[in-house]
Amino acid sequence: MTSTDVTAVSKPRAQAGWKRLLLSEYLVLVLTVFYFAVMWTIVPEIATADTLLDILRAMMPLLVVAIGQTFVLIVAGIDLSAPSIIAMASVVGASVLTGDGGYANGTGFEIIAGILAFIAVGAVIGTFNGLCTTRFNMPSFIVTLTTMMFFSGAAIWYTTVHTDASSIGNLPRGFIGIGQGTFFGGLPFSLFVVLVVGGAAHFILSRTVYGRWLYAVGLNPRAAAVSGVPVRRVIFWAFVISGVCAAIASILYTGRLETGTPVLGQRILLDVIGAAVIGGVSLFGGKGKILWTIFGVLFLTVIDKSLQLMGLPIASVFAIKGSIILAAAVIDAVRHRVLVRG
Amino acid sequence: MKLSRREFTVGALLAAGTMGLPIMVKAQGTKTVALLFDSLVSPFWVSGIEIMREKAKANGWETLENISDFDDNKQFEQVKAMIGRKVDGILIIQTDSKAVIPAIRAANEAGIPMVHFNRPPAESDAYSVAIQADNRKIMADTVQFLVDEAKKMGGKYKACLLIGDLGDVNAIQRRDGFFDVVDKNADMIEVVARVSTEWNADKAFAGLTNALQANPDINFLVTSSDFMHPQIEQVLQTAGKWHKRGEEGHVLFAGFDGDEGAYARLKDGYLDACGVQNLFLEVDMAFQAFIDMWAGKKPEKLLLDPGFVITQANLTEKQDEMWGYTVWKKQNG
Amino acid sequence: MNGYRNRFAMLALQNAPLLLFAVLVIVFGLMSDRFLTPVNFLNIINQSSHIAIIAIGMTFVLLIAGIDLSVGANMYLSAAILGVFFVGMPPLVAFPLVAVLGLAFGAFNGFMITQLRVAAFITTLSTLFIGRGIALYFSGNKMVPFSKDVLTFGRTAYLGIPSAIWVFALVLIIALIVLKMTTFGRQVYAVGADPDAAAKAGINVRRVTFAVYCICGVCAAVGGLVSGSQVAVASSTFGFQKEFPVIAAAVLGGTSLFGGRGGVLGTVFGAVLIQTVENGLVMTNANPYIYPLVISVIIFIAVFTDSSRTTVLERLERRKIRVEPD
Amino acid sequence: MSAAASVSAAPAAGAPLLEIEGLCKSFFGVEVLHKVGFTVHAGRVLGLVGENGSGKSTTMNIIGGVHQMDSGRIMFGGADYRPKGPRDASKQGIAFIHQELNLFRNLSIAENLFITEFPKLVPGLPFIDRGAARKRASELLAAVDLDIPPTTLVNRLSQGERQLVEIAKALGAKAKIIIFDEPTTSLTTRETDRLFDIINKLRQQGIAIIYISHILDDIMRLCDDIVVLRDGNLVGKALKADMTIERMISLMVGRNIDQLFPPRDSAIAAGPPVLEVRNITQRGTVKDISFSLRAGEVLGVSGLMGAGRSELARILFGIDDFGSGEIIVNGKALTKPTPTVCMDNGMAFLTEDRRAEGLMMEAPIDHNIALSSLQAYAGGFAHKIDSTRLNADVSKMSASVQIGARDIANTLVKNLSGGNQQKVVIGKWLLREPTVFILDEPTRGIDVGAKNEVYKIINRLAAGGAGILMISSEIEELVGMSDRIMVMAHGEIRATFERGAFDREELLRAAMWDGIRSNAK
Repeated sequence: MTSTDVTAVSKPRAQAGWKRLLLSEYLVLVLTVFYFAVMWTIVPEIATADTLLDILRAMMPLLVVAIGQTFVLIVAGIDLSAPSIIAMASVVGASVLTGDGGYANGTGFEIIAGILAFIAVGAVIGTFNGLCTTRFNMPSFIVTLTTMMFFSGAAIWYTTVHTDASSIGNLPRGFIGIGQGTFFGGLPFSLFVVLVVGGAAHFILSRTVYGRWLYAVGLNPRAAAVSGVPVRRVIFWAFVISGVCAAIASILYTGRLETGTPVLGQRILLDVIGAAVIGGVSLFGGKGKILWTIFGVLFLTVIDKSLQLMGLPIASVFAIKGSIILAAAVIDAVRHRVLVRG
Repeated sequence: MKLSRREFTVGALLAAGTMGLPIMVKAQGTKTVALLFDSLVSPFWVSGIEIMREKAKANGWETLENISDFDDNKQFEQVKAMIGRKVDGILIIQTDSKAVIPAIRAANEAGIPMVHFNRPPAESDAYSVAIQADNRKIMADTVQFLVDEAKKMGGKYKACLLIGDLGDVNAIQRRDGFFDVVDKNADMIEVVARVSTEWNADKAFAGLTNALQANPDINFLVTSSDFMHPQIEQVLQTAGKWHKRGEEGHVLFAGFDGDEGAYARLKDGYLDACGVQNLFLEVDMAFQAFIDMWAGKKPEKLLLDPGFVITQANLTEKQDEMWGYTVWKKQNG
Repeated sequence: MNGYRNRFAMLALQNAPLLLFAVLVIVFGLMSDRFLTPVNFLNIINQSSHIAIIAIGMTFVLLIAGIDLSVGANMYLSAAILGVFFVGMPPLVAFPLVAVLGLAFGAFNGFMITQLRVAAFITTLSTLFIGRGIALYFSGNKMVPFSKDVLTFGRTAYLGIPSAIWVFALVLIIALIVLKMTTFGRQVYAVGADPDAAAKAGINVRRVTFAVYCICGVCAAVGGLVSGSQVAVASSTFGFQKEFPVIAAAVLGGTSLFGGRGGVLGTVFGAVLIQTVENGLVMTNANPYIYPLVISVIIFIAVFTDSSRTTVLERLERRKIRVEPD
Repeated sequence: MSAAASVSAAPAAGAPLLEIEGLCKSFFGVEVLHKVGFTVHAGRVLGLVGENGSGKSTTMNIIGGVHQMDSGRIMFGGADYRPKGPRDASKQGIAFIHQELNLFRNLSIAENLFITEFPKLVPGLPFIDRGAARKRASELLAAVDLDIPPTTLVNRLSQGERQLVEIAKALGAKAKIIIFDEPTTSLTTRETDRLFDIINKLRQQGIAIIYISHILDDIMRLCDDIVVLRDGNLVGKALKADMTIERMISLMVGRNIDQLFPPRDSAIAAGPPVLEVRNITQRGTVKDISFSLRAGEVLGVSGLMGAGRSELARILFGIDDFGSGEIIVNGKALTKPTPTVCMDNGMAFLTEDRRAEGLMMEAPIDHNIALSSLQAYAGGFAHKIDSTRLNADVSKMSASVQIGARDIANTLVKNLSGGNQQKVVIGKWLLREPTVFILDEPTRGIDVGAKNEVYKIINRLAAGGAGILMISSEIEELVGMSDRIMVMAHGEIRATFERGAFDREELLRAAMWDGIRSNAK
């Protein structure tokens, strides 16, 4: 970079409406709506109240994981271990909850104990990831890659220790309600959980000291350190938050499926990171908002749901999904160039 | 803002690709059945979905498809999407027997009949019909045949089992069927290798190669699925152990499923036995269950396909029931 | 005395990955008498060749701080096309054609990244889906069998060395020459260290970027060929999630995800290390449930020692202002 | 010839090598160059001066092919010259040595020299002839008097050595014109002398030099012709003989700066020192450092590059460890200092490299200013920020340090000039109201006007009762601003001078104490 001799460059003013749209942070939302409208003509069922509610329900757990991931991405890290946290928490939590000889079965506290077990798994794995990246200066990509491999294997191993079957069922009704229950006549209870998590995450990122520190560490860790930001602590907690978010998502998934299974969430990793990045969160740190992540997750969920409704062969599903993501990315890239050109 | 011509062209192409999705037209007055598979990794599933498509067409039904890629949650989403499309019946191959229960409940609530193909769900209060091959028994019978062969020849045997995905019930039932028999004959057969394949050809290849490296004297080989035959053949060939029955150094070899590759290897004398799932029967049973449920009947929750063991001895007599033979016949004129 | 101990520690640290490798070999060797044999050694290399070949391509991409998630899809697409369309062709004709297809796949990634400026992560994430979708379409979800010639190639040994290793060696030598001996190779390092500076220095950054994705594409296709000719068929999960072991091999070998640091020899070492562990576990008839646990622990230890080494070395090699007597 | 030519007072020998006429350039609709024109001659050094934002870099970027001109005309060697890119410019014989050096630290010297065109083993084939590369690299290094094996990684070179490698690279490309953009900002005095020797040698070889610098002394020392820019306009063009530093300054700022160094009326406070350092020693960097700093005092630290000044500052602020000694801040001994502990005790630290350690370039101004003070504006369980109070104070601070940007919440720091960026860093620290402020090269790479404003801020701060430790490589600056100057060399304090006893030569002599050994590797 040469030192620019331009003193102040403010955002270029957009003249045309479509241009303003292209440049706004709501672009992904607009693309989603546009896509939805197109799909409406192909599968009218997508616009029924049931399907819409379904989309909402399907979004929820993915969104919680993506919110956790957003924290890690902002500090320029990556958490590949989220799926294995979901799986591990699912079987450990279920082994505490289950009526088939669960550790807390019959104590009367099984639901509380179970939920604590879920969260504990997420917190422990997140802590491990955080410690390794901050104390031993290991790249987060590889740390979380190894924790992903380890706990994916460990989840299956744990299940075999606990039961002869491939999963742990017979979970208490009260727990299942978390994943399946509704409130206000039809809104999923998971929405409530997500509102709390998302609200808290948004608050942390935009209104608290820790939030500002996250961005500072992501933008320039050395400058942050000199400015008195406890860089290691900030990164450490980002991983813990990501771990706990994955564990909360695991509660929702496990509750929905009424089963603790060791293969839960194994395929969602690229969806999670993809959603955040499509929303606009940068893989290189310092850039991201909860709202953007929500848009990204919504975008991917709507695509998935529409493809499911169409019931096409898997080859077309893959090709279409990939093309749509690529098209969205191209539009985003063009937008960035417009921003630079002014 | 200027779009270069290149950007425009690419953008336009991508947009055209997105818009050009096949327009779905829902036929009036016919039945629509959803086929929800968790994967199409082995010929068993591929042939299964093809047979279903054909038979559904013959019945005048429409089909919709979804593949969940082993993701229980995604499959749940797919069931809900199918309910959203108001299909008349849902045929499902779930990954996990317990995690599918909410999906059954959802189908019950919507009044849509659900049939589980090849894998039954766990016990629950929800109602659905499952068609299943008797995995454990078929595998036990198959291995029993192999053991009997071994006894005839005498001597000690070193066995290797290729296990499927440890998260899959079928894999576990087949493994258990194997050990039901082998454990009873522990004096004669020593299991020296259990290769974890995760239903992955490439892992199977590497795992078996390593196992043969560690135990070059393996002479008793059972695979949990026939789709791994090509890898097994490749490994045994490389190790110089691929011989027909009756030839010096033949490895006792049994498979499971009954696909076209298994038929070919039986015919050529490399494979000793194969536990066959009767795919035609299973599809018929499944579709009959739909028809019954539409008619207001309530079939049994679990309908078993007894399957059978096909061996060198009964090959010509039984081959017409083996689905792999039909596929093989089609492929080889 | 102190200095001597320091020097010893330095030596140990600098060769930490090798030490780890040695320890593993000794442990497995003690546990199974078939592990430490020349045949098994060849076997390990043979089995790691396809991962190593793809990881060599990935190393080029990582060196410029890029990433390619689509290698697994590329592998599958190449293998599917080989099995479906190039049935009657002799391998000598079919293989180069497949490599060219891999190149085209990589070129598409490169085009999106350099010309349309889409982030590499997103580009290759979407081509992962698209590539797999196209391959599934060609294969009709079925297992794609390969021709007799391909299978024969896959199990033949030339001069006692399996064909896969020959291909692997060829790819490695070419990669080494390109990286170390050509202007392009040195420019890859320059672009990885600082793309802005590279542009100012007059390096055509876009062309270098485009080229590394092409190289990665070719390597993925060749890796697909090698693996395909060994395992005899391409099922619909062929190459699925291969991007992870491939990247792990490169990173284990000391290539940085942030560009500019690393090389193909290290990558090959990483790939062989992973395969050694898998092989050793089978040789010792370990419980299959613990495979992923052991492998991940060993990768972890390797990266852990590497990171501590870097930290310590940086401290020791910090520029001195004063020269103090010992 | 255009109107600008009438200002010319430079009769040059022979035909000009490079003729620039009516050069115009706008960014985002803002005109940054307006009809600039001058000539460059072979075998002469042209000095280009002007404040940041005056258009120097843009002019050079156009010549170097980084930017394209909007209108105007450049003749190079008698032909029309319109480079398509940096590569094209360098092919045609114009080398541009950027302020932030363009070397790849992970490659060797030889590789850096030939990164675009290695000597080939066989012509037409892409294989590098390493032997030939090494040999030619050695020759080029010899031409710039650098006696280091060409296989050395650039990582291991000092800043001055890297500069020489850049020049060698220009020579290797057979450059007819070499442009230097602020080449001496990170060089030691000795390295600067060496650079000037080399430049003189190049001049004798008939190479034309364009030399951009804020250090007007250097311009006077080195250049034959001088061109002054202001706000994108050419405001002065003269032979060195016809120019003085004072005239340059007044041309640059458009007004007379009577005093670059504003006078300070406040006095050093009596009472205990705000910072006391006792026998700080760290193996390999500093030895036995002791001094004290009083409220209201400006203590200058002089020395060559690599004398251990920045290292000392980093130790004092808790960034690097130290072996033994004591740091006492406001009467309190800091046993295990970290930046947070130091900040809590009233310290602040402006680092020498603002890009790497001072700023979040991609963040807006207000976020940068607030970064160090967030906790003071937060409370409660979640540490929620009181944004009303914070924004008010940040705006006030931004106005008080005179950052020239209208919208501090939406202007990214990377879009600011160097001077404004430095003010953002200063503002960040002032918001904490520090009692001990360590400034490491506070005016590096910023223009005269901004320097003057920084000095005023320093004076204001001292008047407010803060103790200031100012590290600088510009002796003039130290002499102009300090109450006391410590000279460091070889990781030790060699001498301390009181105001009134400042003597440029003495200061240099103390700094140069076995400087030869400390710089030789």
